[in-house]
Amino acid sequence: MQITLTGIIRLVFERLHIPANWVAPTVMLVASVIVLFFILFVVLYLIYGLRKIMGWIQARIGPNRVGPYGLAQTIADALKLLAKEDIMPAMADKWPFIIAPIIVFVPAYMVYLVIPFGKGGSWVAQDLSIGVLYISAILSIPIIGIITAGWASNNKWSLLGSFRAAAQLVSYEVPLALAMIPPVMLAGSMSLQGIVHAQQGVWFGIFPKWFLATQILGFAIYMMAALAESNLIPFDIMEAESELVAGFNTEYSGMKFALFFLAEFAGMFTVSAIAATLFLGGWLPIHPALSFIPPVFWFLGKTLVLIFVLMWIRSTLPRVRVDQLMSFGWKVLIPLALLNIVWTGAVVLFFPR
Amino acid sequence: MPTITLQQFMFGAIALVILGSAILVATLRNIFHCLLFLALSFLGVAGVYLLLSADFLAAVQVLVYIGAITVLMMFALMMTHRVMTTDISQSLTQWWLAPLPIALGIFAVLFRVYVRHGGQALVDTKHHAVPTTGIIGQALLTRYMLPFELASILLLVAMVGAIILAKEDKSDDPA
Amino acid sequence: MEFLTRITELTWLIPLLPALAFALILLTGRKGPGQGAYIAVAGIASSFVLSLLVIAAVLSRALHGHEFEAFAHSAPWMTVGGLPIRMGYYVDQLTAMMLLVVTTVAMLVQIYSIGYMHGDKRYPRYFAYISLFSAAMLSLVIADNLLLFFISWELVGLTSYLLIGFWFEKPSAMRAAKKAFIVTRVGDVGFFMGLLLLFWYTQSVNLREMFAHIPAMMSQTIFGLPALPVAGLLLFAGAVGKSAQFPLHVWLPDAMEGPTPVSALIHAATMVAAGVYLVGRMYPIFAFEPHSITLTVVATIGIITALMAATIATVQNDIKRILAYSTISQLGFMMMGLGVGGCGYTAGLFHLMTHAFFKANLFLGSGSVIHGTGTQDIREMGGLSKKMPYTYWTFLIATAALAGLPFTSGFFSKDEILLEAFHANQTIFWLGLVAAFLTAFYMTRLMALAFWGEPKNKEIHAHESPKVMTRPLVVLAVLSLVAGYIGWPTKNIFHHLVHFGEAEAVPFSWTVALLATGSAFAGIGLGWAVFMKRVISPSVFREKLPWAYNLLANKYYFDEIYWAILVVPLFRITAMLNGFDQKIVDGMVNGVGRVTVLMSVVWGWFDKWVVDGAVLLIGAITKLLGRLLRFTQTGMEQDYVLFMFVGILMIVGVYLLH
Amino acid sequence: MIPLEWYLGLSAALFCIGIFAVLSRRNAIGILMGIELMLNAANINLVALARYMHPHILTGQVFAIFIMTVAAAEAAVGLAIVISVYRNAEHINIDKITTMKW
Repeated sequence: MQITLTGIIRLVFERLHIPANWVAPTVMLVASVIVLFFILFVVLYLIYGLRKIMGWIQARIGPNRVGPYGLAQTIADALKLLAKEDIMPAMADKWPFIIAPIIVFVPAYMVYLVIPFGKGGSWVAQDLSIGVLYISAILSIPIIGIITAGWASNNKWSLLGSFRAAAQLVSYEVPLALAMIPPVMLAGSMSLQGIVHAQQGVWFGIFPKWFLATQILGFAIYMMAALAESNLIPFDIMEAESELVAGFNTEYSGMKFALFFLAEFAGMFTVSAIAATLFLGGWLPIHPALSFIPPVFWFLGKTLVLIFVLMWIRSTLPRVRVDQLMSFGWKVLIPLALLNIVWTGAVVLFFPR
Repeated sequence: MPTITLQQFMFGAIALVILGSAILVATLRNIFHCLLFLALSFLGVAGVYLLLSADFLAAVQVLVYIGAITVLMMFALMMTHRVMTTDISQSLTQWWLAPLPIALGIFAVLFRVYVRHGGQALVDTKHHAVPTTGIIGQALLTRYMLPFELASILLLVAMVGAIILAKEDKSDDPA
Repeated sequence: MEFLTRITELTWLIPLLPALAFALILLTGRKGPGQGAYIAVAGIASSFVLSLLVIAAVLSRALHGHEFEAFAHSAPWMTVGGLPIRMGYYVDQLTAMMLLVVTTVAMLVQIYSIGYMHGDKRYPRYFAYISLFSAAMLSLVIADNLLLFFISWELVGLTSYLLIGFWFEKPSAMRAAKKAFIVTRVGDVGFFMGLLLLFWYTQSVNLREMFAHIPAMMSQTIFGLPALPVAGLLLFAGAVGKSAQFPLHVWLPDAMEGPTPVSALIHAATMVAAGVYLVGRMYPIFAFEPHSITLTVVATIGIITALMAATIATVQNDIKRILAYSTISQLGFMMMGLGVGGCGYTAGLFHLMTHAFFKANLFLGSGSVIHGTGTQDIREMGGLSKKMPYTYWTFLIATAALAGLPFTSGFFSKDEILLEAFHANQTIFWLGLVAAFLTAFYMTRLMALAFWGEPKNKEIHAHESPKVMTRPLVVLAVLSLVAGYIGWPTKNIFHHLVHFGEAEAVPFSWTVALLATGSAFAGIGLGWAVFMKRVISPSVFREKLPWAYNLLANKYYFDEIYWAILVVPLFRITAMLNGFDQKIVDGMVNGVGRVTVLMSVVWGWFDKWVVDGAVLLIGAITKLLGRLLRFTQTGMEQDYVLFMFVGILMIVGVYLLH
Repeated sequence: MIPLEWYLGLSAALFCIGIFAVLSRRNAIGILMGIELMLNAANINLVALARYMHPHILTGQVFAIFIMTVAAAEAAVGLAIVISVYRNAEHINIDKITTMKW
């Protein structure tokens, strides 16, 4: 019998004579806390990784002072942020200003609830049957937070940034969701675990049956939309330091700024993890012969490769203009995504599983 | 003493959130705050759907109402108010109290009808939640095919209409 | 053969083509080919070709000894009092002859007009009118019923009016047009009454059905008079008006105010012959018995007209007026021929045909002369024979034909008329002889003054007309010469074709022929003597018999008499009626008006205080209510929604309380 | 166990708050917000009744989806109208939009 979180909590509750129907919520709560700490850890080292990778790409060393190889650098930065004065702009709309970072961060964190880190129920906090839909729904919430932040700051750079953010995020949410549909169609399930299971097996003993095989176009669309959704550099026009003085988070400092930062890197990890799940077989090994490596390592490995790709793109490409961004989204990505759905429909129709 | 189950407790909490934020939506002066509370209210409604084990609908509720409609409203709000004015207090109508008895009266009527006719036997005995996505999909593409297609046409027409309405007339001639 | 029979089924196209040309010219105006002239010529030329084919069909039927049935076809037209009336065409030998005459002359005249009307400011309109005339005239010719005949007849009259007044800037042209229209209308009233009478008795307007009813009509009377002669005379009144017979001839000389080709086509060759054609077409109505009263009247009117016009023509100086009186005179001859009965029918219609050719020739020639000299007064002309050779020779031939010189077409036809008259009525014969003599005389006078001798007015530099005008003259001159040979006395083809009843041709009579030729030569001789050799001074007549000269020069004072006995009394009656109207009728009206005003004052008071009071009260109440209800119309959407919910609440509340 | 009346009562209350918002707001966007609240109330009713009466057919949920579709279309067109009005009148206070008023 496997030792699972649910089992442990049920055991504890039985000892403490707490009604059994409180178990499930508590499990969710504990899982959430675990996920939260996981995110904090991941983000800390993603930031470090980003700085290192950018350093290498730009032919410099990167952080190397705090701790061995600068590994503690981000922790130091975080501490610094927490210690900083929390400035409230003079004419700001107080409560929206405060809750905006929370609205942005909470959904980014909620997405982790459905991501399968490994095989079986214990490696996913809550394997929802509507997983993919849940992801798209949750990912649409941060926009409100960003707009609120820009609005409440009472600063024209912030407002412009939030305008751009609203336009960009709403626009790229559509191709993102459309690109997530073909794996659902192929797997016949919206559950992420179901989608991973559907990608088991190999063709001709070599090629993994990942959805990438038929979904190269979908994967490309997803990755581009994901770049925009997590506002990485070619599409980071809503922050655009050189134009808008950091956009919607111009007026933010201290802990609130840290939350935005956290959400951004959490988002980067999220979109990569989803891409790995939907297109690259999630925690499945690249070949059954390699299944001695635990699934969680496969998953994290694939995710990290994708994150590296994102960072690579981020540090090489220049920023695009607003109108280019919008027209690319509406006139290229969405039609292509629709075409991809039609193509996938044909695949499902003529090659049923 | 009637025991309150966890579900009932959650329903109470969610209802409180929905109604409280809805009342704030109706009465707050700052329209931007109204919008935030509207989003909260929508989120509450999604919670109600979850309680009713309509998980698909809950996700759609979040996606459509929060992700689309609220954002759209914020967008419109920003475009229809002078930038750099967080003070966008909105007065209510001249006789803003006049609708109050009307609303209360309609509530009374509805409540009376529901309480009388919402049968005692209609208690949720099917504790087992049914996965809804497949059933809804089946219904949409078989029995409700025509409304489904009509809805898609409606959306298309609404989209085209919204673009035309909101488009700025660049040329001098009115045509 | 089969083809020709088939062709007759297209007879209805003959009047339709010029009508189409008319419409096309109206639509295209000056932008049309040749400013519309080519359209008109094309229309009439295609009618001409079609007519030739139809005529060939008729001739081939008639000459091959078949029992000839006229080509006829009709379609439902309308219903009058339960009687269906059909419209269609009816083509027999008489129709064929008229088709030949009308289309030939009309085509030649239209070609001639291209030159004559050149530079006119209403050039397209002229061709439109003349196309309309051709259409109307052709439909008159082929009509198979009297109603269509009458309609075409009136249409012809209308185009005549339009063309006489074509240069309406000239007051004289305007007056002439009105005069022509009104005078012919007098006859048309008779025609129409005759038509109604025949329709009443025969219950049909179709010609053949009418004729079939004649025996039944013989016994009928109307107002104590026998119905058939009355109907015949009424129809003849129409013919008198249209063919300018005594006493309704006064319009024709004035009609010369129109363009000369119009005079040639309408007022010499075709339209005025329509009266003769009417009599010929309706001949069964006239000749219901061998010497009917109707025929006597026709003959009498004919000879009176012939003589009267011929005498007037001898003293006229306007070239076109001379020809106009000559036309009246010749029309009188035709009527006379028709009136003497028997083979006079054939003779009169034969003369119609030959006369159409040479009179059209004469008029076109006179047009050419006017075109070349710029004047219409023969006293200012002279010596034109050298300057206008084509015009001169063709004119000479036509004059010979008109005078009835042997072996010209006029000789054959006139001789035949005189021959019939000789056998029927000696008085008419001798009077006709006098008319023939006068005809030769005044034509010689015309030739002498206009073409022979020396130019009298040195300022006129005459020149020959363009070819487009002289070519038709040549064609008509040839026709004037040869057309008579189909009536060669001993083997009369024309008589074989056009005859009434079983009348046998009267054998050729040397007496009559010699007398006729003699009178013609006598007239020429006298004219030669007076106007060329001056053996007798031209003015001796004027000096010795001034009253007679004045009588003739003033056309027997017809216009003055009509003025005095018709127009002036009419004015008087009008003035009287006006006075009656002013004094008595207006007085009555005014009296009634005063009473009305008085009553309306009373009613006005009632209206103002009682009726208006009630209305205003209702209005005030409505206004008050409206003012109250206006508070609900705030124009604010939300208020309306509020009211809506209040209403819902009330309805549901009522429902719940029950 | 949650009785059906609770849902219906919640729905009725939400609906009436929506009516109040529609009737008392002057801002056009505020009115649209009220309408959305009313639509949500109707949706709660539909879903609850579907759950309690025919838990396997889900017609109520299908209808709720149609209502959401209509709501999305309505919001798009409504906000486009609001923007268009703002462009012409410089405000969206519906009490003052009186061009069409006699």
